[in-house]
Amino acid sequence: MKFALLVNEGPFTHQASDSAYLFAKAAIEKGHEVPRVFFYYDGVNNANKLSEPQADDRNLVKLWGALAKDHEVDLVVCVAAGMRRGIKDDILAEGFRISGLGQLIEAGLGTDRLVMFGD
Amino acid sequence: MAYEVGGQTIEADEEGYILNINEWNKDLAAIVAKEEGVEMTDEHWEVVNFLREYYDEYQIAPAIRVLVKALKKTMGPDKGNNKYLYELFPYGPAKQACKIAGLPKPTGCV
Amino acid sequence: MLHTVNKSPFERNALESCLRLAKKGSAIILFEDGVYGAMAGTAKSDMVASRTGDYEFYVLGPDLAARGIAEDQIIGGVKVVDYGGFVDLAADKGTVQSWL
Amino acid sequence: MAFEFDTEGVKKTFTFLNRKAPYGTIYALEVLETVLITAAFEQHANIVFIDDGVYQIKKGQDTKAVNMKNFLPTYGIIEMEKDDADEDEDIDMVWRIIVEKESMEARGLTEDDFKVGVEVLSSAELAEVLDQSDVVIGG
Repeated sequence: MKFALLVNEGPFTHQASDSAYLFAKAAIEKGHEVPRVFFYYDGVNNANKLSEPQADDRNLVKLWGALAKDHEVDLVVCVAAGMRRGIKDDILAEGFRISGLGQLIEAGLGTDRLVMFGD
Repeated sequence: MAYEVGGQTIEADEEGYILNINEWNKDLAAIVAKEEGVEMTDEHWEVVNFLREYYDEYQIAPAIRVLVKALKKTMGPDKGNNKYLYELFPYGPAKQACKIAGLPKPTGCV
Repeated sequence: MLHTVNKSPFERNALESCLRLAKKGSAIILFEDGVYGAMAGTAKSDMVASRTGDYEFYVLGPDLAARGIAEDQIIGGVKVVDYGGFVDLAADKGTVQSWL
Repeated sequence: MAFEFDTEGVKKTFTFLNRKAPYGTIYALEVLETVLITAAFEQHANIVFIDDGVYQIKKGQDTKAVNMKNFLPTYGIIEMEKDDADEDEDIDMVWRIIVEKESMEARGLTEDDFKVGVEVLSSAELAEVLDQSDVVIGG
């Protein structure tokens, strides 16, 4: 089965991005596909390569990047939400790309389930 | 950047979209059009005026699909299609026409 | 359908709204702060306990553990699942609706 | 990585569930942006207002003194898209704008308080609509 995920919060205020990441990993381990994760609202902060968590904290920006690389997950950052929050190409972490909200609707159309994580 | 219109300075962002939509006027539109390489005809003004009115009513720039549909309704199928709009604004009606109309930069979501 | 609730019923109305608008027979999974809604012996326990005949209730084990809630503190009839179980529910129950 | 889904000919029902009040947080505005994009895909859509979401379309909003953009007028586009879809036989697109009766009444509002025309449904009726959706987006 194909799952698309929508992540609406950043990695440092809410648990939502961790839940989404663990859900994605579990889905892939079960043999499902996660062709796209769409980052909206403060979720765009998941793509900030300038983010520097402390050494004993998980680095979700990098974890997403590794997941994308290993399992061909398309990590899409909403351009409108990103622009508002200063998430632009020059600070975009590896594995992410910036595109329009249409990519969220397209993911809803092209997969079997859209699962939303947020606050 | 900024535009000089009749002795007045109107601030714009680096791509030429004006920062305060209330500072827009027809003289400014003509100057922006010139920089875009667009020669304003009545047909161009029809589109620009439509964009201004739409923005006044809904506080947002229309999606291309909405623009095409609305033009079709008011001006007929000859003018209500993508080809016609691209002939008027070769670099894209959303970007060029909105810039000339003084609307905020479309976020290009579609 | 699968409904997900991630808010404590003491803080927000996500669980209340979910229980008002989820069709009978749907599955509901409580996770993140939503797991507090699955605890027995609280002032809000009845919200879930009184509806176990209407819905299939699930709660995410890793979120219980993170909050120091033992499985024997959970309302009877609520099943504990891990992330893999969460994925299975999303796959099996149809459209997923998140009550945020 | 350019990624393309094969969505040719796919038709689904999207439900946009608005549960948050405007201005206090950004959720209302960003759901609205998503609704507007959906029109370009000619999909069926339910735009649903429940809980504090019903305050989003309350008439008479004036945001000048709080330094925010008033996006109440933008909901007019949803109404326009809905009417367009209803009128144009060439478009296979059904849009519904729905308010839950219980949420509305709990907040002391009536249909006349809303900026756009809405269908008022009971919780039980709305539960059926939600259950028939393919994709649910909202807060």
